[in-house]
Amino acid sequence: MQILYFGWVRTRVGHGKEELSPPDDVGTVADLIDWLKGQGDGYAHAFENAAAIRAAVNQEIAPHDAEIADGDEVALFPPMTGG
Amino acid sequence: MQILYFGWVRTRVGHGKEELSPPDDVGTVADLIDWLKGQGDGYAHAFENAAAIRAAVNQEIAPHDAEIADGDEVALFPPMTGG
Amino acid sequence: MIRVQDEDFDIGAEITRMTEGSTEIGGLASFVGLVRDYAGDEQISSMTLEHYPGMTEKQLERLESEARERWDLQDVLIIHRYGKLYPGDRIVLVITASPHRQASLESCHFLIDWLKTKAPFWKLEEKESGADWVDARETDSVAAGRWVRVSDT
Amino acid sequence: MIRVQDEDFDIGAEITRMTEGSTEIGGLASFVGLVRDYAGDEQISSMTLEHYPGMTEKQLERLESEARERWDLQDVLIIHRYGKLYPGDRIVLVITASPHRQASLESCHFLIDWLKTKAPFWKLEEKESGADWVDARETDSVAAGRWVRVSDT
Repeated sequence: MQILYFGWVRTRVGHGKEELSPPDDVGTVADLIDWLKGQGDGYAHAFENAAAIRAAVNQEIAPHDAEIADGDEVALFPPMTGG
Repeated sequence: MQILYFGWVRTRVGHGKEELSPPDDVGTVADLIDWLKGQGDGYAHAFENAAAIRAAVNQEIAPHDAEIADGDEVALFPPMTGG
Repeated sequence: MIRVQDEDFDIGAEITRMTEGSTEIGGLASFVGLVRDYAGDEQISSMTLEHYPGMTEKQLERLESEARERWDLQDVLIIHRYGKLYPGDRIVLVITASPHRQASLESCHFLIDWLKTKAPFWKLEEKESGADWVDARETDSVAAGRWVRVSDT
Repeated sequence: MIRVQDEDFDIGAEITRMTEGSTEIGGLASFVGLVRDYAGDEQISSMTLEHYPGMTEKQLERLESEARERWDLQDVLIIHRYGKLYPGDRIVLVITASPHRQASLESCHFLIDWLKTKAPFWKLEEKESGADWVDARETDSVAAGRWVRVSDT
């Protein structure tokens, strides 16, 4: 699964992109955030408040209960500030 | 009294500006419109529907009951269509 | 600043002049009105804008003051042309600059809505069937009325 | 049309390109967002815009389609820059052209409001006290929410 980070999620995690294979019981965006939280200090800091995290699955905005699967591109980021 | 006409009021009256001395009992814009109506065919046509006429006294929008006096600049015109 | 003129204007140059050197403008909104080539079902060949010299300038200045009073604006530009114009020609330009985008967008919208009913211009359209004065539209009065504040009524 | 680029843009040239030769546009509205030199009480020296290549283009195209569906528009242009910008620099340009002024004004306002919350950009401000990511503002969500149609909820 290709995972991308933007904004302060990226700076806390320490990089913008990685290929990860979460365990089988990670079936939704919420599961992924929860699992990532345990991947190290940077991750713990980035994902300490799951409600502050927005997600896109295959470049479409997705809610936390959206299902994700191997081969998906999942992006995690703070609320967007365009314009 | 300097009187100005614009838009279709001007084209019906036949000219855009004139110096007139209405009788003493013409004390408001409404009186003036009523008096002008009797000044000829073009005037009668221009002022046949007094409610359609807008006015400015000394270059300020004025209601029909606004008072007017000698020396004023009074303009009569259809609703404005700026922009 | 307001300008009443028969010459055309250059939108890019006006925006550049307004923003150049400024580091405090956050949003700049603009509106340009152009002459269309049809009115209802009829082709129009030209549009002549008549205005009330003297009063026009006063009214536009009043509109600018009103906008500056209602919104936090760094700059306002209103240019309104008069004379004979042809389809595709620019008629009017409104630009508003503010630290905040909502203030620039709203004040620009306000100014163009009020210009429609409060600027002493009258439009004569030349069509195949002859020349016709453009009637004021009810929808323009409604649009202008949206900006009347309760305290003003 | 949408463009995502690091280079600056020329507003006058874009407006000219959009209106040239057209005799059917009645109103053209535009909005330019610029980098201000302060954030709260602090001076900012630069702002870096990060974005999500691929998704950004898709989202902007979606916004353009949404605007064209809601309003009668002849043309839409959205340019959004990314990369390191300085106070006074242009960030974003929205232009909408329509036969009708209300359609151009409303759609331009709509697009810039939705860009704020739906375009995948994040802003890093460099200040004396260090670099800070700009937080999404509640007022931007409220502004964007005004355009949600009852049928969408």
